Amino acid sequence: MSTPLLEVSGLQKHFPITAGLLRRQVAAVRAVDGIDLTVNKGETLGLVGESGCGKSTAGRLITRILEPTGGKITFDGKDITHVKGGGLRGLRQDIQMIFQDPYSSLNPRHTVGTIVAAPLQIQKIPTPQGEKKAVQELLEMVGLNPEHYNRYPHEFSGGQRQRIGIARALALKPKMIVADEPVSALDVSIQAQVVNLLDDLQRELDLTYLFIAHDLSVVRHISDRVAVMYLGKVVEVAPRDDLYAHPRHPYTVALMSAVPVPDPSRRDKAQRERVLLTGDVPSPIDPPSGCRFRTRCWKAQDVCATEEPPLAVLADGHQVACHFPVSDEEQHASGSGRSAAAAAAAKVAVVDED
Amino acid sequence: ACGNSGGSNSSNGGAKNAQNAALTEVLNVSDKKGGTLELWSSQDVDSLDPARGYYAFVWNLNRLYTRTLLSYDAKPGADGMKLVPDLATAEATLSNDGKTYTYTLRDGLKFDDGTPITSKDVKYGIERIFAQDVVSGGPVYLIEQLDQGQKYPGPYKDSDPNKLGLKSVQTPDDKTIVFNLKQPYADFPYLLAMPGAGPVPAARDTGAQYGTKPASSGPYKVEAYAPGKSIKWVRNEHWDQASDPLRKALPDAINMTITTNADDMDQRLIAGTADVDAAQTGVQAAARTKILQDETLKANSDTPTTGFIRYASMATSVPPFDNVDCRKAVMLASDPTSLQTARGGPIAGGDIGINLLPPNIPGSEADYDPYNRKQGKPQVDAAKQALAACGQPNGFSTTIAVRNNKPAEVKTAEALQASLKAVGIDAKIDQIDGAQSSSITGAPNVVKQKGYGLIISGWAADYPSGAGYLQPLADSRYIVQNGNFNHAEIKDPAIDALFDKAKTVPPAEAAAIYTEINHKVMEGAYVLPFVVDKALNYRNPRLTNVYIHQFWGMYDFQALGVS
Amino acid sequence: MFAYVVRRLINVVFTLLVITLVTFGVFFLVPKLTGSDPALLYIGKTADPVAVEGIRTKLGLDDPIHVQYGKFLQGLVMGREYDNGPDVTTCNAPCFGYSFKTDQEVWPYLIDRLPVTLSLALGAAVLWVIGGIGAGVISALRKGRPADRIVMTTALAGVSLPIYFTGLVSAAVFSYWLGWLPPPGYVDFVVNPAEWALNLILPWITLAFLFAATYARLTRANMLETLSEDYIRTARAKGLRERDVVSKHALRSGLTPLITVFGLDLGSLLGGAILTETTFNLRGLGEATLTSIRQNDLPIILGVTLFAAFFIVIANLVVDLLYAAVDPRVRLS
Amino acid sequence: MVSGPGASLSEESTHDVADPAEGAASTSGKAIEGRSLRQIAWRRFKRDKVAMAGGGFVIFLVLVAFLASPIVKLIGHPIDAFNNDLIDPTLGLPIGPLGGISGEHWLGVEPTSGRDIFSRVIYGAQTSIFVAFLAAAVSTVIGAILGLAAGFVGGWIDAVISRVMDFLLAFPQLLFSIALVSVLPDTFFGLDGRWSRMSVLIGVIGFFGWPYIGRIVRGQVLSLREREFIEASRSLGARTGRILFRELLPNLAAPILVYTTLIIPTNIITEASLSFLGVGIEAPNPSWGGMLYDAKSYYQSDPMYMIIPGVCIFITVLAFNLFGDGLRDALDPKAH
Amino acid sequence: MTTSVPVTEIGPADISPPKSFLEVRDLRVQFATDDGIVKSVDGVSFALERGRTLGIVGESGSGKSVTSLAILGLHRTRSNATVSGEIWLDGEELIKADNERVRRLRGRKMSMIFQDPLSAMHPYYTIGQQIVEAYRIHHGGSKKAAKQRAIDMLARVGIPQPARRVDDYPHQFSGGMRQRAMIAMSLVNNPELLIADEPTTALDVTVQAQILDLIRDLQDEFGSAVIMITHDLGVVAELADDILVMYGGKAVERGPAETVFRTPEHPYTWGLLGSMPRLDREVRDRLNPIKGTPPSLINLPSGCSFHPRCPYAGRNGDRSFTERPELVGSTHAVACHMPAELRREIFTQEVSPNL
Ligand SMILES: Nc1ncnc2c1ncn2[C@@H]1O[C@H](COP(=O)(O)OP(=O)(O)OP(=O)(O)O)[C@@H](O)[C@H]1O
Ligand SMILES: Nc1ncnc2c1ncn2[C@@H]1O[C@H](COP(=O)(O)OP(=O)(O)OP(=O)(O)O)[C@@H](O)[C@H]1O
Ligand SMILES: [Mg+2]
Ligand SMILES: [Mg+2]
Ligand code: NI
Repeated sequence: MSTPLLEVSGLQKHFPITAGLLRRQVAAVRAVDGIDLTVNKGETLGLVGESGCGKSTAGRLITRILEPTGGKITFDGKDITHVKGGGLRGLRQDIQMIFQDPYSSLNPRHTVGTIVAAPLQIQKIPTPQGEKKAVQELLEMVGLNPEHYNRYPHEFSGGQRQRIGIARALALKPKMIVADEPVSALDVSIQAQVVNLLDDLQRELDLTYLFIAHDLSVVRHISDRVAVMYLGKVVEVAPRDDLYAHPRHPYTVALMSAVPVPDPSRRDKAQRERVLLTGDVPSPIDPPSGCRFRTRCWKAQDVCATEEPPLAVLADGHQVACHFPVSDEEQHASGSGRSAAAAAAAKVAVVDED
Repeated sequence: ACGNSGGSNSSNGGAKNAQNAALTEVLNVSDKKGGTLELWSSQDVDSLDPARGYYAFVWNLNRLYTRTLLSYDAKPGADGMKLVPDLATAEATLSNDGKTYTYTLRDGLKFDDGTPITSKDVKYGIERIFAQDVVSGGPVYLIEQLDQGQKYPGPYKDSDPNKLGLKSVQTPDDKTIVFNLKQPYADFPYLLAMPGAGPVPAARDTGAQYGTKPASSGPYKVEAYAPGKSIKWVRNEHWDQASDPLRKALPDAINMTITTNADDMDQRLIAGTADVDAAQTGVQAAARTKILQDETLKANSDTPTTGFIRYASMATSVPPFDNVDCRKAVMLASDPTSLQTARGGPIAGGDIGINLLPPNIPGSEADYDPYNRKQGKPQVDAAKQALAACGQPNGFSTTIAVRNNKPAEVKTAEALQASLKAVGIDAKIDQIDGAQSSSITGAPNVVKQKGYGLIISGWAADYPSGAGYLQPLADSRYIVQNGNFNHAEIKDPAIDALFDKAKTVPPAEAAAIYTEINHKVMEGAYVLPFVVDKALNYRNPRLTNVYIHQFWGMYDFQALGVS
Repeated sequence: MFAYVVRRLINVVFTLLVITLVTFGVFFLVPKLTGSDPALLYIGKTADPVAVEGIRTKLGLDDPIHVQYGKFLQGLVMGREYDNGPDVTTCNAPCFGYSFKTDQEVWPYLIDRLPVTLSLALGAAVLWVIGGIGAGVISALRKGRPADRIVMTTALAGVSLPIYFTGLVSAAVFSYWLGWLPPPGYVDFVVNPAEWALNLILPWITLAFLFAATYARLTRANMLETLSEDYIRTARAKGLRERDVVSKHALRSGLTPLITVFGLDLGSLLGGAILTETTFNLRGLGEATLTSIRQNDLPIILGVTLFAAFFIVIANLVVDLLYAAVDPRVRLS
Repeated sequence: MVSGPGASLSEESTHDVADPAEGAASTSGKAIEGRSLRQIAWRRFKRDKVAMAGGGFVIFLVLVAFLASPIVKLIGHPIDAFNNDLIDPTLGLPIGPLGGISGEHWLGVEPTSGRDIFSRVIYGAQTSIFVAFLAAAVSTVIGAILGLAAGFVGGWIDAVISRVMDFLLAFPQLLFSIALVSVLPDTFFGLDGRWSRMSVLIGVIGFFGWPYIGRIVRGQVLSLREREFIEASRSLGARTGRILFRELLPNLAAPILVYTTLIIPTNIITEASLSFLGVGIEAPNPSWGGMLYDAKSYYQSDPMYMIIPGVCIFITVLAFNLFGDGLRDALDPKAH
Repeated sequence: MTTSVPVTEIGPADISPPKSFLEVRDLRVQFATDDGIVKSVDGVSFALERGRTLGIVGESGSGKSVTSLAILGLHRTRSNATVSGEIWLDGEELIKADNERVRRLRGRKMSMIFQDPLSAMHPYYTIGQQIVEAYRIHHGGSKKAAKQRAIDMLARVGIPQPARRVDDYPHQFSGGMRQRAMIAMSLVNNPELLIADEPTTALDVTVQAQILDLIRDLQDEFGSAVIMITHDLGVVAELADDILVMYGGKAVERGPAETVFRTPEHPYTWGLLGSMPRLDREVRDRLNPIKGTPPSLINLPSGCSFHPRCPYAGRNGDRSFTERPELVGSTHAVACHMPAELRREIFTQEVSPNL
């Protein structure tokens, strides 16, 4: 249906851990450890996962704020894995980023005008109508008063600040925007404003989003397709509705079921269907062998410890990295099936988490 | 001396007890033995090794444990300037050509370990001075007189089996010692009176460490020395009063406490818990005020001249001081009073300096004042005339070199600078490293290169003769590349000739010659005298046998007793 | 923890080496650059060339610089002998050098001076730690009230007063005008403990006042910060008595940073000792430093500097270990 | 004091000197008025009367320092003019009560020389202020550059610079300064006399002050570097230069200003200490520390001579401390 | 749906002794700051029975934490807060009670779980020491017994190998385990009232689910009354029997959970529900955000403080702008000027379809 704008394969980022005055490397944080992703033109790919699983790192690799350790990134047909200098500056125009924390992502010593004009200056974009005008247009576009040009970030609320960040990202008219948890620092009532704004901008400007979040409901709202990450790996990618209706990877199943339902009348049912995972995400410095999820998986078997499941396309179009994907029967045998899973989960609940 | 507050007794019985009484008389004469003499000092000794000490008060202290062939008589006033036999039985028998001195030792002389003192010990002691690489720091006059081309390396490198290889000194027997000079040298006995010429038993010589436990030939021996803290002398049991006509040896023990707090020491002196300041450099400003304002305290103080002249030399190698009129201009422009005040004023600092010879040197004159300094005011007009004569009517600029570790000298430099400014002479003060002055102001090429026109220093005689005092300062042949004291670089053949002449004539005639040299130096305006140094010292009233010994300008420590 | 200690120890040895190299370089090379002959510095009034030459061979000043440094290090560890033929001067390990000016080994000389400085520093440290921290804690607990204002005003005055001024003024007032205290001097503790203390009271107070002022300010800031921590709220929520909240929870973490500060202050403590000793005419290490500098007695200057640096490095090691013992979070990292 | 700012180091490093109004202002509706941070800080500072007084005095002192020679000319007592007539020659003390204070000599005269103390105090102020300011400038420049390098570049550069800073901070600075001042040559850059000595002092004091600024800058950079706006700038393609100078430096300006202000009083005391120990400004050039050293011999007989320079140091340092503290509170209210 | 009346209407003038286990009446907490008086809590009243859970929701800064701290009496020490109103716990009034009395209740009868367990635990003491301390303040007894109790509690909250982990420091625990330890600490004295202030906000969903489960189980076991503070409507829905919605320091809506979720009556509650994407609904095209930003607590808008953001303000003439609405109603109470019928009508016709 559509052309891929961004293709990522086998992408890796290992942060060395050094020690001593000589800075010898003693270990590495395998923050992103070989992920494959495709983002099509005009679509929104949601990227979810638990804290520390490497979402932000992946975003930074794609925007090339970080240099990948391995793998390949292709953007718009060009290999951008290791572009430098001019090529990288050109890429900046095409891929932009929106940051999580509206408080720390704006320089407190710069005015809104300076902040939004910065990309124009850095990239030396000609502004025929004048820089100020260009900036004010951008401000208007994100729903800010153009008169706020000379104000400082501290004079704005979180939601407004996030809009300033969005205006800055839009200044270069990028093809793609990587949004790293753009709403998670905002209050619920404000979140919606920003989500709507992103929606509108996508429609108007024909943008492509990589939308990183840990809030599954927001991701569902905004994404066309969703990728689920676990400990530096992508474990499942599927179109939104498919994924939410029929999660295949046990981790996705657990993740979905853990989301609290804002409906008191359904809570007993939700509880019954809940798959409770035990323990925490293992350390990315020393990830488990084979399938990384096996230490918390109720379906794990011996093979999981030895063999790493590849991200394979299933019959229904899901890409899943699992030896024993959750079948439709398990999914739909509501009650019995799920509670079996839940019971199994309860059994492993006493397993040592160390 | 007004506004004395009540409470203090008007005066005590002994009518003799007055300020400066000890200068001329022995106070509290007594023969009573016993007690402990408490000396205090804000300065440590440089070394207790008689060959290494050079501080005047250390020489004075040396008389407690080091006897020499001759020594200064134990009397106040001018009598003290005379040498009397000490280890020797009598003055030297002098050969006709005046080159051979023969001394015979007394009977019953013993070191503190009971071994007898022989002429060989005296010779060995003198030989040690030659080993400047091991026992440095003391005076080296004896080397000059006794080396005579032998290049004697000192006993440590001596190949003689008894380590007594110095040829110019002979010890025919244990009682006799013979010195053979190359030239007659009238002042030679003075050199033998320096502590370095005292006997040292070779068996107890520990080289550079000898000062920590020196052998004693006098009535006391060093029992303990804690550098920077204290020294304790106790009686030398083997000393025999009969062999020593000079010393009284009254106290049983003598302690010297070294403090860093000079004010504290002054307070202890006044309170009577300390007997005497061993360094004898005068009390601090605070105590000075107290003593001078209280008649009772004042009566227990003396202000002897220390034998030092404080002065500025004008380096003839640095223009415009090559011109005598420019030197005269400085002479006349300087403010005698502010220089005197900077040194501590008339009582604690000294009399205004008028010429170069201090009163304890034969040939000095109390009222030879060629530049009319005694009246105490700068003579600006005369100075301006001199400047004009020198061809610098608007003044000139020059540099004053002053040792940074002598606060009073720095003060005089400031005073000099201020008064010279009045006649247009712009003097910059350069504080040199006091510890290295011998290679700065003592190095003529450095002086010339740095342009040190005015060099401030002080000078006292190592022995009371014009040669000992004046020659290093004024004889052109004493100009050396390092350690020079002829800072003005006086190169007057007439003066040199006078020095030579003085050596060959009897002392009385020699004195007249030194007077003449003094006149020549003053006429040449080479040296600007600041003050004839004095020190305000306090004596504990409990002291007996107190008097100022004129040679040191200090109390005679060996004579003191306590009541 | 063991690995941590070992790592720190290796660090210390390394630091000490660097220190010796730097001090050695500064004191032996700089005089060379400025054109003065170190050998001359050893000689007294007479600059007899034979003597200078003797000293030069004795000190090995003719050797190339690295050989001199090597000998110096060797002396530190195993002792050394200064040898010029007839006269051998032994300097036992740890040989910090030999002062030919005063004719003594530097190490015993320093050790001899140490009690004064140690008495001064320890007494002052006790005073300021108790006084400063006490005042700071009170100030923090009474924030905004008169007690707080008084403490903070005094502290501000305290950090603005030079030691030697407070020293002189207090000496003038207490020992001269009022006569309550003896003029400052030093009496050995073993000789007479009472006089030892009486004599040192003014120097202690003077030196401590300055540090106490800083510590009071610091303690107050730390305590206020700690008191606003979440875990203090937790402690209260548990139902702890307020005094337990302060003594068990707030003090421990509020005062821990002061351990590091204390380590840092050892350096300035030595500076403070120099000033205090000068002001009160005490004959300690500080006075030794100053005298040796005035007399250009290189071996002693070098010795004092090294000694101080060693002391500080070791003390900082102790401080760090202490910190690690107090703060469990440090142990693992 | 020697340890002045050094001692409060850990205190400062525990705080994040950052945007003061963050978070707070966004909730207050009327904050949207377009006030820059500088204006906010100034308003806050204006309210702090004590700090304002300190600041006023600092400005006054700086003026005095600059105008020292015209002021002294106007008064008519040159600093090196001796007045024998005002000194009692036997005691060397000023004639008259309180160290010779009179209508002619406002602060009396020096013992021994009779020089006018007021003039010398004015010149002493010049010495103190120049040395303190310029040394602070030296420290700030070195400290800012090395701190920036350590914090921004990181890696072994950071490791080395940090070690050097730790080392210098723990080192007995006064001892080393004394030693250095005494081995360094007297003449510098062709300056002579007073100024050459001052430049030596500036160099040495400045050198030992940099780790203090360096540590603060490094800490700041480390915390700023983690802030997303740096990353944002990088994602826009900004070069290192722009990130350093346009993004980081404006954020460092406030702490640098504050801590530069706070090391000035320390420098004043250090200069005075060195002069007091006899290795600072050399006589006859006036300095407060040197006067106190002189006064040591007279503190019993002429206490005014001790009190005047001591009080000068005290008031000056206090004023700078008050000003600096106020500045910190204004620019960084979170610190207290 | 239960028909008991757990949340009673209490007016400020009500001085009758309480019927419920916990009753808060007209609670006001104000802070004096440099910029003015912050009215963090401005007349909040509610009641809670044993064994039941009250969920308090609201935006950041709406006064949720301040309310909970007021109940524990934690504004008493070293605070610039003034607290007024009445808090009745088990028949005992707490605001006027003396400090010592409140302290004794704190941690024993009522205890609290804080949001960020890392900063809420003392970094220098082991988990065990901290739990032991909490126990021994109120029970005394030997350290050994207390430690055994701590180990039991850790085991109870699902910490594996509790006997070993009891000697670990907080920083050695993972986020989820820390929160479990925190819970263990607050339950060690079997408190009758447990206040959990955003206990899961810092945690991942999977861990959040574990913790919520745990709290629910523990409540069943101990029968305590629980106040659950959160801004996540999903979490409230999971746990709460009753809900209190706060806005700008005031309670704007209060009622049984099902009622508040099914038929909310305050426009702010509508806004909250409307702006939140939900997994249990079809994907909406657009969310319905509340316009504007939360108010400053120093300068609260006049009248109904929600009026600047309320799309229905003005429907009653000037009242929204001038008059402060009271929380009216018994089981389901709402503070809104619009008549109840109108509210229900708007909800069913305009709001509900968009949820
Ligand atoms: N610069 C870095 N150096 C070392 N480790 C890093 C660095 N950046 C990230 N990491 C580590 O990499 C892992 C993944 O981090 P990342 O920030 O990508 O996670 P995330 O999924 O975005 O988490 P969150 O939801 O908390 O934002 C984490 O363990 C993190 O500690
Ligand atoms: N000690 C205090 N001094 C001044 N204002 C305070 C203080 N404590 C809280 N506040 C203010 O009271 C208001 C309510 O704070 P509270 O912590 O109760 O909010 P909250 O609803 O818990 O928010 P969040 O969801 O962010 O935790 C806030 O505006 C806060 O700034
Ligand atoms: Mg992230
Ligand atoms: Mg809260
Ligand atoms: Ni602070």
